[in-house]
Amino acid sequence: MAFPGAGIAKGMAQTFRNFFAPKVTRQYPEERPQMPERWRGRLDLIYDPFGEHKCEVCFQCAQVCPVEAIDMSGFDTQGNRIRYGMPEIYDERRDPNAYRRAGQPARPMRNPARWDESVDTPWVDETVDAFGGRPEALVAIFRAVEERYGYLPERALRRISDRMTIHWAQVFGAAGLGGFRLLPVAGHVVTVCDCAACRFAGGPSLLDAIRDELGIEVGEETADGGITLEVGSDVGAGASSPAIRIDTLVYGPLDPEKARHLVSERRAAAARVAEGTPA
Amino acid sequence: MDWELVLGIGRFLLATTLILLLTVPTAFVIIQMEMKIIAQLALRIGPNRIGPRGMFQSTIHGFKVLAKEDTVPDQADRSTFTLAPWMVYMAAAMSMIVIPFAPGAIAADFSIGIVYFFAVLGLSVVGLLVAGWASYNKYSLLGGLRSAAQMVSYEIPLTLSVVGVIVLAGTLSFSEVIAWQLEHGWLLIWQPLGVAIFYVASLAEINRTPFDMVEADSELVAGPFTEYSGMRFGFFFFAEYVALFIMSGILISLFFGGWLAPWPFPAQLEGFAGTLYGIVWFFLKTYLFVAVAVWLRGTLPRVRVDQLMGMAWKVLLPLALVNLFITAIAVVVFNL
Amino acid sequence: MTTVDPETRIPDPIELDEAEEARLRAAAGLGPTPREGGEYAGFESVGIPDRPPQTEREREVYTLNEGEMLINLGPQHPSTHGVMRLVVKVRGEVIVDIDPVLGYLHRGIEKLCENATYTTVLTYVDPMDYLSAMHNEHAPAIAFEKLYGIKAPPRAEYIRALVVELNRVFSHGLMMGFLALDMGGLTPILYSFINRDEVVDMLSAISGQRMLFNFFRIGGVNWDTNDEFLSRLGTWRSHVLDNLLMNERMITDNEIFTKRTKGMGVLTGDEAISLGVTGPNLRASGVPFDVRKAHPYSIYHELEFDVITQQSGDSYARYLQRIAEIKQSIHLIDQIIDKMPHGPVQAQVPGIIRPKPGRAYGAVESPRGLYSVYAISDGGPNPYRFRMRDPSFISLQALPKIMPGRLLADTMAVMASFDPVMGGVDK
Amino acid sequence: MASTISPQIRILPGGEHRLLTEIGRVDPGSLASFREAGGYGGLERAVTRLAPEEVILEIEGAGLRGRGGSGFPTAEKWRVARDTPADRKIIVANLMGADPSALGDRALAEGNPHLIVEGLLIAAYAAGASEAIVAVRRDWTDAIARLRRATADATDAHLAGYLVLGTDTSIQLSVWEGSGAYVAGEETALISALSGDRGMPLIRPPFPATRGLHGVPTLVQNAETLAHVAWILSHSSEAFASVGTEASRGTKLVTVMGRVNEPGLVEVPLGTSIGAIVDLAGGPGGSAKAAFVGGPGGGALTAAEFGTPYDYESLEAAGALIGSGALLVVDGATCMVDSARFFADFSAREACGKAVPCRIGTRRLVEALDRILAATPRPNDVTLLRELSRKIADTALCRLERIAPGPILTTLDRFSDEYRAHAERGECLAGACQAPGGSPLLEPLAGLE
Repeated sequence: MAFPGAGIAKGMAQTFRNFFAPKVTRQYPEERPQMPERWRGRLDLIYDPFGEHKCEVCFQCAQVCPVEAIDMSGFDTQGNRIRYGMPEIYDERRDPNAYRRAGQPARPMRNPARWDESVDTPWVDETVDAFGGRPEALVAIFRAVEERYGYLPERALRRISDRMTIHWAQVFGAAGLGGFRLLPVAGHVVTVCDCAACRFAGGPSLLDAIRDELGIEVGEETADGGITLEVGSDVGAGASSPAIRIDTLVYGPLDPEKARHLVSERRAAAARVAEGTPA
Repeated sequence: MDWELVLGIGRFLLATTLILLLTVPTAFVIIQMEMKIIAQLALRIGPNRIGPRGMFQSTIHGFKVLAKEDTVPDQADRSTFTLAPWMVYMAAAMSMIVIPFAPGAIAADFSIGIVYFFAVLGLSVVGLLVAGWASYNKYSLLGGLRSAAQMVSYEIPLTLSVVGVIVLAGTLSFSEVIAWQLEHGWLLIWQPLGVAIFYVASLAEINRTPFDMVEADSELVAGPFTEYSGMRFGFFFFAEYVALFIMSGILISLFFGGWLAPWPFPAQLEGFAGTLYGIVWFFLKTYLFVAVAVWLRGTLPRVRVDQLMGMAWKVLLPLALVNLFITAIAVVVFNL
Repeated sequence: MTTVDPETRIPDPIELDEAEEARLRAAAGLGPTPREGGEYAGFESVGIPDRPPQTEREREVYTLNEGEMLINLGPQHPSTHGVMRLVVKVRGEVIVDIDPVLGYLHRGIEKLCENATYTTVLTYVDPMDYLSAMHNEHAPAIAFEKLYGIKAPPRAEYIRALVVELNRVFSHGLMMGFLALDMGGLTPILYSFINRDEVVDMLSAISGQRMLFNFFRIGGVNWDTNDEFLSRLGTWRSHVLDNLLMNERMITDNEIFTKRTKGMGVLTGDEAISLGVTGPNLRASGVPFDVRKAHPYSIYHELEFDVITQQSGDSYARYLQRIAEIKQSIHLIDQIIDKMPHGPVQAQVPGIIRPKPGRAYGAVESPRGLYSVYAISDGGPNPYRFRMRDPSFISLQALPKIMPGRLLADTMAVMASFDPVMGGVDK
Repeated sequence: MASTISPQIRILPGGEHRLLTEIGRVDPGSLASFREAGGYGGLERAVTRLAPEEVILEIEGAGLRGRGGSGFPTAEKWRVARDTPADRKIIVANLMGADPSALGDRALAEGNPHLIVEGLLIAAYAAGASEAIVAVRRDWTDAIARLRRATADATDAHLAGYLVLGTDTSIQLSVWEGSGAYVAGEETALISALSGDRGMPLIRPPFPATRGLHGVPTLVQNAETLAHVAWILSHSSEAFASVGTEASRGTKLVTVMGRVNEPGLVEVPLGTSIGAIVDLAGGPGGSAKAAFVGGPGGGALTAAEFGTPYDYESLEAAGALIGSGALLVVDGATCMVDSARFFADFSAREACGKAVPCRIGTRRLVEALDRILAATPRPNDVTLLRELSRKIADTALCRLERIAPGPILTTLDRFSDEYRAHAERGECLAGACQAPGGSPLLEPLAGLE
């Protein structure tokens, strides 16, 4: 202590400075705090693969909650309305789900054919977890699934929605806009580039030639199942326009003759593989 | 009939009524200042919901206090319990009578104004002591005793520091002290040590942080006010802030030129204009010192009760005596 | 509806008027209702238990000599750090004796834990010492991992060390503010809370909760770090020392503050050891004991740090000790981030753990001292016995030892310098 | 080392190479190789020696404007982000490559990913952002892998992450993939895609600068802009401003394609005439008739207008825009009506569906153009094209929607004779379309001069 009162003066100077400093108060109802991504204060019910809440309204959670924070209401399997706490807090559970669990399918399943898709759900879970379940990673997860299955099986999407607790509609919407395949394709996929560069460098003539060579229209597959023809603007041909893409490889610049040759060769190779005679 | 006397009585009644009416808005303004300034010091925004920029927050507090239930502890001494707030409040309001707001705007310009002021101010200690005793609560009792010890002790250096002023100015009237300052410059220059002693002692006298032993919320809950609620508590509360206003007003009257402008031009206007001009300067300076007191409260912790008493007797009292001694010698030697 | 015979019905005391009470008491063979007489009657009766003293110590505290009185500080008092009651025997304002009375916040956490599965125990210990919830979870996690015989992956250990050090920073930071608040300083506590809010936002970014984090798991932690957490950590790191300085300027050199803390509440090293005081309070008395160094757990053996001590053992030393430890923790956080390996954050454990019968002990250095857990397993899914040692409880025992002879005004200031948290004391 | 980038990206010599100099010379997978070439010098200088405000002043002094198409002054954008009070801010590098035929961003990401990362870190430092995200189009797998590697290397070398270079700054760096949709390049759509939603634009306000990703103030910057930032900090703002026009300084990556002899990527100072850019690409193959400047939402300029300087103001005045940096040259054998239909169709197909004027309106534009091409127009079809285009632009939710009618409006103005020939006589002046011929209209088409 150098000079009596110096310490007090230091504190007084500090408060004086802070008098003019920006304030930290949050004006609550007007300024909402920004909740962390992992915020657990908001409960979110998990959905089952049918798009219904997985909750059975068994009240076990409400009964054991030490601070009685959980309320719920719903219908039991007999259709009786049951209630535990205030009904407006939790989404009321719909009775079809309860019926189905009771062994009486109350309504047909969505897309029953798709339900048979064999999807390695543990692998999907692992993939989701590998990205930390972060919403930013959705597209990366889609890409991994597409790489494995060639398209995005609905069952895998449901599983992703379930695992990440993102609503099904959200997952499906994101998948629909990303240029992902939602249906399986057969054989090799030949994509003719439709970007501006290719189009004005002769892309349409390539398409005509390939159509002619394969005898199919865009979106169809050849009779032997070897090749599917598509048009897309995401080939990224750039300076090698006009170009086509076969599976993941881009070929260009091409003229119609070369394209015809390329496609027929690939088709023959696919046929040889199908017959079991290696080239 | 002595019209002079009737007029005098009428003028006195009017002035005292005005003074009483002034106390409430004064308390409101200072409470608002306190809430807002302390908030700003602590990086908060402070009250901002009631009225524009939260201006009426303290007013609403006042009405809230009015509306609250007035409880009396079961075993309290009911009559003194009821009387105590009134005593404290009246002590504050009465001492306001001699505050010189502006030329011609003094409720009662006694020739012994300074003596009157210290005499009346000392009354509030009785109120606090009574409140502490009557509440039938140990915290209150301790608080009341602390207030008695503290205020009686600090009255001595407080008064002694003013004696220097009296010796220099040669008067006991506030308006004449100010007139002296108009002639010779602010007493701040003549009595620097006196100002320091007066300021410290006045903070202790009105129980402001860092000397708020009487309330000491972290030790004695609320001191003598612990058992009070409703408007009775309101009276204590208002009296505290009115006392802060009075002390700042007296400080500037004695040492900072009172209603005088800080630069000499225009030295003193005549008539109504002069009164208005004086009032403006008086309030500006007074509230500046009120703000400083609030700033201190926002920054400093509280001293301990024994350190507080030690400071009064071991530091301030000798200093005040030295100050008086030097002043007296100077007056004699330089024939001021 | 059953009818009650008005003669045999025992009325509630509140219904009794005085005459009837006298009649009933006479009928029961009791004397007249004891009424306090005299002016001081109330003062003596309040605070004395209405039963004969049980122990020698109780007799000593509750026997009043001439000029003494008892004051109840708490359980409802502005500055008792929760709901705590100190019965203070004073002569004037000078303290003669202190009897801390506990239990106003008792929630039976140990018993709750013994009825919970091992996994859910970690959720119940959070509200113990609510200012250091991460440490509360750390000790049982260590004990259960020993009991079950697994190890958390290295990255999990680093994350654990990171979050507990962050917790220590804000806990110590709050102590600075509370100490000033108990001396009447209004502002430092708000500066402390600015800092705490930032850390708590950060910890909620990693754990999802702001106060009772529930972040530790047996065999790891709940989540890996994410960018939100790390970015908040970085932002906070860039100005935490400035924030700290703001409070230091307000407090450290302030003459009023130093006068009230230097030489106050002196606890010598030997006294502290014999009382069992640990943590910063012990180190402030010059005893270099730090669980992180003495019995390294988690990854503390990989980090470089020294045990900080102060010499004087007074309130001021305890305050300086906290500031030094905040800076040390920040230094540790830098090291942890620097060395953090990649990998999983959770070992494989089943949902319900049934350890082999046995016993295990886990101790951590919490902001208040040695916080430890002792668990006994009988092979079932719940701990057979679950015992926690809370450091604040021990620290409070020093109060009756050091306060007599001091002033009432210093009780709170000295108590705040020990930084007790009643949630931990009362369990 | 020419094979370091995909063969589709051909970098042409000539022009003013700044961002492109190191491509092919540094190893995109190696931090050391980039640092040898002077990399991260700019970041080091910014973080250790300059205050954030000084960095912004330096960028302001350079006069850098956003290369993502809007041309908004970068320094001003940063300052807004910097002044927004928030305890957490995010900056996103936009590599979504909205226009699939533009190559600039992809060339940088594949050939010199560290340059983008460096610029991003500098921008994060200047704007006070503590999180930096690189959002890459999912098709660019090479770019994704290289950027992932680059960010991991940079973090390991303490160039990012906790306490950058030992200073008080911390910036968390991550790479995320975005869907390959055209609309995903729009900043609010990018933000909703990153938050796990369908990549659709959001209503503004709130602007991303105040409430973006996760509700946090978010700054979205184009990758090329960020590369320029890194260049400015490692060279100087004077050097940057030494080329270009008064209002548009520096260089720009332009993808020249279509009927040119050497299609590819060039870097030219802003203000270079379009003719000169075409000449850098080996000149037009045959006789150039027009050029579509600015990708799918750009405008058509006739060959006579090839003297127009390539900068923000001049192009806007001419009805075109810099847009994605694509420059498509067409020759006399290209029907302009058909071209306009192609671009309109692209916009219609890529519409995300959120805004009705975009989803339905662009579809109607295509239908009207189809009728004109089939020589069966309704009398008010041209008026419809103009009015609907204006309405789409007025009610647009995102920038991509606002510029979508550009090709139609410019071709309507500049090549009205081709429209007239198609509509009234069923004849293609360029001889490209299989025109139906015959059946002249009973009443003249309104709206064409």
